[in-house]
Amino acid sequence: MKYADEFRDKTIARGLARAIGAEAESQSEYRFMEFCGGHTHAISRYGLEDMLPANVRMIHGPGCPVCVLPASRIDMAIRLAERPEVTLCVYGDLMRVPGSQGKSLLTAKAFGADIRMVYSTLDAIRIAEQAPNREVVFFAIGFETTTPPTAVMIRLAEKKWLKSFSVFCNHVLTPSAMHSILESPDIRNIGRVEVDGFLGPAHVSAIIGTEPYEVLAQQFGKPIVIAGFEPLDMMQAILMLVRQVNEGRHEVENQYSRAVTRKGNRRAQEEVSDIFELRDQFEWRGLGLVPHSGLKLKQAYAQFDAEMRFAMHEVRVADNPACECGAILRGVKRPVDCELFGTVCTPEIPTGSCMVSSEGACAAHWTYGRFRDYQLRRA
Amino acid sequence: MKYADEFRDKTIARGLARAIGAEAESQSEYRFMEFCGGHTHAISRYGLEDMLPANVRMIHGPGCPVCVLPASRIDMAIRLAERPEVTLCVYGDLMRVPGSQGKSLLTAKAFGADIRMVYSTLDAIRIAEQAPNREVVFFAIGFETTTPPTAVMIRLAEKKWLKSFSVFCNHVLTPSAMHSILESPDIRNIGRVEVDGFLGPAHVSAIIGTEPYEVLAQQFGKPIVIAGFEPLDMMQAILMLVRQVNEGRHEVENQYSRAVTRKGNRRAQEEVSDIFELRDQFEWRGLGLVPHSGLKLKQAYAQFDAEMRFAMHEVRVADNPACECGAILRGVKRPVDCELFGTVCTPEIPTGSCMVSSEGACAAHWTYGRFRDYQLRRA
Amino acid sequence: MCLSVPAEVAKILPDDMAIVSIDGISKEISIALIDDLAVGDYVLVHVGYALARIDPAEAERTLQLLQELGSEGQDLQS
Amino acid sequence: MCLSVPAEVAKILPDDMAIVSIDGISKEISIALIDDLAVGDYVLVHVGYALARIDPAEAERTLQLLQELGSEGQDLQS
Amino acid sequence: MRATAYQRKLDVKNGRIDLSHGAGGRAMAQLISGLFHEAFGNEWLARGNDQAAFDVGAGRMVMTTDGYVVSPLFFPGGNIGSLAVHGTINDVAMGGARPLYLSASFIIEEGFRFSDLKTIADSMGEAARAAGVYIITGDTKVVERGKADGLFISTTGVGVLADGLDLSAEKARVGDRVLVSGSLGDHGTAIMSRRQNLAFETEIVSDSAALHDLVALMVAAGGSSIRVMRDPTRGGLAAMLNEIAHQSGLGFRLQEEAIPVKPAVAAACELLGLDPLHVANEGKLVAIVAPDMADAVLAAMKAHPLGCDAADIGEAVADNHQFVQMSTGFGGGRIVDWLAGEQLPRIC
Amino acid sequence: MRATAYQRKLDVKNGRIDLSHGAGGRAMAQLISGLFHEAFGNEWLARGNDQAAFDVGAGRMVMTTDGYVVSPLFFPGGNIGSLAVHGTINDVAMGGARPLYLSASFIIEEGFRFSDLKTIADSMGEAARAAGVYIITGDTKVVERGKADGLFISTTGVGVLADGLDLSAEKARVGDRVLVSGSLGDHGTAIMSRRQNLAFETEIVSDSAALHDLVALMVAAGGSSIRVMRDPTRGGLAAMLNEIAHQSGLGFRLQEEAIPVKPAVAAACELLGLDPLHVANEGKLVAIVAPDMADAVLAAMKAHPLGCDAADIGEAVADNHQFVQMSTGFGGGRIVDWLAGEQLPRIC
Ligand code: SF4
Ligand code: SF4
Ligand SMILES: [Mg+2]
Ligand SMILES: [Mg+2]
Ligand SMILES: [Mg+2]
Ligand SMILES: [Mg+2]
Ligand SMILES: [Mg+2]
Ligand SMILES: [Mg+2]
Ligand SMILES: [Mg+2]
Ligand SMILES: [Mg+2]
Ligand SMILES: [Mg+2]
Ligand SMILES: [Mg+2]
Repeated sequence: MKYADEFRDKTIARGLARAIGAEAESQSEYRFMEFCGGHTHAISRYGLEDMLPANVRMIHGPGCPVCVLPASRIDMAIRLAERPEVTLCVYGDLMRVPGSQGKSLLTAKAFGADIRMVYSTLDAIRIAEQAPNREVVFFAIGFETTTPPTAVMIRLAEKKWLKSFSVFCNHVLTPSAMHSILESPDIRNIGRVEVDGFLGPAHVSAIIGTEPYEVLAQQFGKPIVIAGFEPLDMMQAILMLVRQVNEGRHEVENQYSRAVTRKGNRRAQEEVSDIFELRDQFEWRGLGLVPHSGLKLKQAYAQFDAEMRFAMHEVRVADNPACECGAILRGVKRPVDCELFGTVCTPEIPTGSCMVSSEGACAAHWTYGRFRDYQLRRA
Repeated sequence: MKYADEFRDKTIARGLARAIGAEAESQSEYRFMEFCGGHTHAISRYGLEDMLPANVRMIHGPGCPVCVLPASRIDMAIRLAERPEVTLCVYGDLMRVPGSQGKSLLTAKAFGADIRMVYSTLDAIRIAEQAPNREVVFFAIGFETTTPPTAVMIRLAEKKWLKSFSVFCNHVLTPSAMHSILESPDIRNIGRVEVDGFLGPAHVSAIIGTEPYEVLAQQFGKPIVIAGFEPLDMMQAILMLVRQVNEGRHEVENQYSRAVTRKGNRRAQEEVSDIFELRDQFEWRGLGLVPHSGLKLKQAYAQFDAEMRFAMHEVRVADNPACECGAILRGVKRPVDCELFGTVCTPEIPTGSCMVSSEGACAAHWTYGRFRDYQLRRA
Repeated sequence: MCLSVPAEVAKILPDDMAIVSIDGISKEISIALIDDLAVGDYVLVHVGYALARIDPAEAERTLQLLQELGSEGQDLQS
Repeated sequence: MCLSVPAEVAKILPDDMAIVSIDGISKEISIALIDDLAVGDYVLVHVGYALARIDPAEAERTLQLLQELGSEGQDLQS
Repeated sequence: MRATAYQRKLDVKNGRIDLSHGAGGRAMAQLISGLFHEAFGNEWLARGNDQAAFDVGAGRMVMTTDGYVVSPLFFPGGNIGSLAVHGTINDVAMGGARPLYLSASFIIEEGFRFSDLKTIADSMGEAARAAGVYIITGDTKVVERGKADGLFISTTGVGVLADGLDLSAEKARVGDRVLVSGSLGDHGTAIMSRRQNLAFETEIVSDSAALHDLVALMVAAGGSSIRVMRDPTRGGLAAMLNEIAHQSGLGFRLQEEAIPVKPAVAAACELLGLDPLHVANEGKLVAIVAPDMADAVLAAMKAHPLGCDAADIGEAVADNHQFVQMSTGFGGGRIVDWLAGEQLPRIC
Repeated sequence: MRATAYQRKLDVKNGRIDLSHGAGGRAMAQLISGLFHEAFGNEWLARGNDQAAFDVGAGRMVMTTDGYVVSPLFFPGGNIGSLAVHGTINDVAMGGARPLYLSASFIIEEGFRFSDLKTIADSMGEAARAAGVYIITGDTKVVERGKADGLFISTTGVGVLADGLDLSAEKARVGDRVLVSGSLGDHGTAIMSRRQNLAFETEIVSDSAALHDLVALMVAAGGSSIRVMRDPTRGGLAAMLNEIAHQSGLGFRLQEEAIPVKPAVAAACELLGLDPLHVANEGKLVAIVAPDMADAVLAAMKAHPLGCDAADIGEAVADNHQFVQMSTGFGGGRIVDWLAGEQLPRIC
């Protein structure tokens, strides 16, 4: 696979690992947060941890939209899907996310709700066209990467005069969350994250560009390197972060220049800003209410807004108190620090959302990395 | 089963058979037509033929509403059922009746039409109540016996405000058909039926009483004995017919006095006359268009009339030219006289409607009696 | 088209419905077409409706006649 | 949430659609989010949409850098 | 399964089958071991292989399969699980063989209740244990809601034949007696009584039962004088005898008065316009037996609880047309033909 | 069936299954004889009994069953019919046994096309003949429209084991090699490529094939040094090795680079967010073989067309946690876990 296989080369990786080891000062510890779940998954999937020196540690951030979705939003989706007239279209990723009652969309489906897994927003349009008598709702979720396809879909629904089609919008914004991690008073109560730098999102940045990160790097004095999702991309970016730390810099650098520019994909940005506007605040699991961090449909598209159409209301619910997802999403705890990890909570029956998506820290560690809990860390 | 088993007694039957044999004058032949399919079925099911003297012969009449339904009405029902919004409720008897294209409701169902078999008109009401978004149509068919339950159903649908419920009405009238057999010029073309008397319908008469037959007996000079459907009922009625013939009488006599009166079931008659009115004419398979022989819904119930509601139109079609149903229904031929009988035409893939219902002459003979075609008739 | 069985009325229900029984099976049917039915009456059941009441005296009469005719026939033979 | 693969544009279709191919498989996707795509371009495909064009020169540059860093590292070891 | 990860217990009371239970992951493994292995409990399943091995002596074996799609799944006298065990045991036994092992393939609709599945699996286990057979291998698939009717089960059975026994329809001869092990139509009547639009109340329960013991007694008494045995399931006695007639080139002549039919079954059939000879049975057999041994075989049948109402109902006759004829209780004659089309309640 | 009544020929081109084809009457008999018996054609079916008898020598037999619910029914490289024959032959063969006989239970949805059914039955007949096995007994049920997904088939297979061979998961030992017979994920990828909402074009075809010949060669070469064999179907290699790990109490260590996966399969998996090690195969096997005989067995595999891409992909290791670990092609380590939940395309 061109533009992928080359960036998975074992020999180069070995060299890069040594380069990182050589540049990382042995008396220091480097803690880098990969904000994005795509990085979390790749780290685990390729066993990247095994390649890094012991004093370079990756902290998994909140960059998985499935993981940060609060249980209350899943509850809302379940209640919606349980309406007899509704067909709910969802990305497969969401099916096993637990709501507050231990119920998921998968179990709601088993109990009779009409829920369809789709691969693309275009599938949702097709389903709506084929069932004009049904209320077809698309469960929209995702960061800036996934929002433009939702926007295109809404424009298409408008063009096709789909009268009983709507969107349950859960799109969220990356920079707001990064800001929240670095700043939020809520976080200070648990313990301030000690992060020396960030691996910046790959595909989010392909849309928004690198520019939005500049103010963050500036304001908080942390280096940010936008990195591709292939393992060599990440290793290179880690090396770049090590160098910035060593050199006392805190700049935004772009390792993923083959797909990311400073300004991003303007056309996609416009599609999104035409249709969506900022919510005052949106709840993130682990981060609480984050101001201006979510999107909703503009008034002009209210007919497509499922929350309006079905007068949906959010009932905030407490997460399972034993679940450490919140602390893990902020990087202050690791999956093994949760006493439910691997006992009550496994990907088959996840307690928290981090155990669902393979971008979630708990799921990634369980699925790919838990053998390390039982072996001596290599030097 | 009280009021049934007593009328199936073998010993009495043997005595009755001898009584008939004794009274039937050996030099004469007695040809009696059982108008009603209920009699046809019982004759075959119990092997009654084996009990009668050789000179008393039963001729099977057109008294099976399934058999006399022309293919065009089945075509109409199939076209209706093929409409995506329609759920067609039918009595099981109708499922295998061939339309003009060799298609039946059973095959239409296999090809995707929503067709439900019901046992009672009350089931159709229940189906309509459970599927308010569907156009639920009841395929009404039957003689005077089966019409009152349709009337009760329509009254119920009205009371329950069922807005998308209707009836495809194919109810027909017995005396008109008997009149047609005895009188119709159409029949003269094939050869006038030579019938010495009629076994009159049992359950039809329970509704309409014996009175309507009096004018027929009078006008055509033929004895009519209303007979129950149990085999002893029929044998007794046959004996009564033999006696009338021998004595030169042509009266209406009532063997089935335990269920039939001269005036019939007034309440049922009223239900029917409230809701239905005579059609100018109706096509009977084998008899052609018979004046005033069918019912339709009155104008006041037009909303429940599927023929109005769906602007259904009848396209008269020619029966399979090799099929002798017409002649058989008029009593001028017997099943074995049809060259398709038992070869191309069997109950599994009936060519004509007489091969469908077990009240049909062909089906009854095939299913119960065809062994006699290969054995010497007992003396 | 007129398949029908004799059944005994076992229970009168609201809305013109009744339970009838036939040799150990019982079934709910409509009695909308017959007035003044009582438990113990026999009716002819057709497509889930009671169509006619069975007159026990007439039934008895017919049965006696049949028995007479039957034995007459037997006598004829012997 | 951002699973995405690089794919080559094989055919431009009407209505902002295109066929892309990846190692012997091909799939129809939307290209509504990218202007002026041409056959032979590489794009990142995410949930059935092309999200970004891949810049071959930049890719080459990164790769070369990686190779240099990699061999530097190898040298370090040896 | 020796899983190290803690697994939450199956919530048998409230849980339902979802698509993950058919996906080949841990949820499926847990369902299979927690529900099926527990219910069927035997050494073969415990080994967890995809096939089961067993020893056989040299000789002759039989194999048979049936799919069970009964609706409703629960009915008076049993459920689809007990039926799937009895029915397949019976087809093994009808070959004259001793049933040994069963396989079971489950196709489950998404949303099916664990509690119902457990009841059904437990019934299967019970039925198998009672019959001395083992369900040694199985398979579970889950299909989306609307792609099945709750649950389908296909069972396959193998068994061993006594030396030299070879029952087959073409062995029937003129003069052979037709023996039936009990009253006809109970199963079909029990099922129909629970169909929504037919619904009637009856004390009739399904006759679903394993007949291999009865068969063993019959074989002991009659040996090869038993030409063929068959269980009159779908299509009833009529289908079965017509099949044998066609396979053997013979006809049959039955005596209606000799055929055991319970009054309630007869009444239900009259009400619905059905012929009891077309109605399914699941715990009855018909044997075609050489005339000289028929009484001995009948006596053996009557000695077994499942054959206490056994009867000699007729004989095989020479007939080019392979008609199954019957002298009616009324004194006439008729054919007993295959059911045409579906078994539908008639109104005429 | 020697029916005297003329029967109209099945209209294979335009006809469809209706409810009468499952009702136990003549329509069903005609369907079975005209379509299935014709396609499977063998002496057992010709006898028309409800079970089939065959001779066995003293020894050990295996039995296995699987239900097939694949959607779509027709896919590149096969259809549900060929799959139902291959899959069950393979489960017999995975026990080390020579497959002999199959049974087939069909559950057909009203409205199913005769022409499709014929194609499928013909494929089954062909697959069986090619493999030298016989479909000796069967069953057909028809369910109403909307109560099934076109067609389900459950097949059961029996076979005989070579003397002394007893393959079972718990026999695996530390140091045993893990051999795989060819590239992984072809079947699942071919199926997914035809699912409506995933639809992609690929030259990948299902690997559906009968592996008993390959197994015979392996057994000849390795005998009891083959500890256990299994075909990595649902859940793929991952599920299979985790099962064996749990059954044997061992762990496995694999080399990602040694595992054959076709580029198009890898690409499809990347696109859909799936792991090729979770994707189903229907013509591949994995064998756990004692280290001293592993090369010999591998050579035997490579000598057979269905094993030409066979590879040694790893080894059994002592591991209290029964982890299946893998050294990634990138140089790190990871676990290869069961698939969690359903195999759904992911977007992240
Ligand atoms: S292991 Fe489960 S319960 Fe614990 S933090 Fe992770 S998701 Fe939450
Ligand atoms: S046998 Fe068939 S074709 Fe001939 S008259 Fe009877 S129904 Fe018509
Ligand atoms: Mg819903
Ligand atoms: Mg319709
Ligand atoms: Mg069978
Ligand atoms: Mg059976
Ligand atoms: Mg299996
Ligand atoms: Mg059988
Ligand atoms: Mg199996
Ligand atoms: Mg298998
Ligand atoms: Mg069968
Ligand atoms: Mg297997």
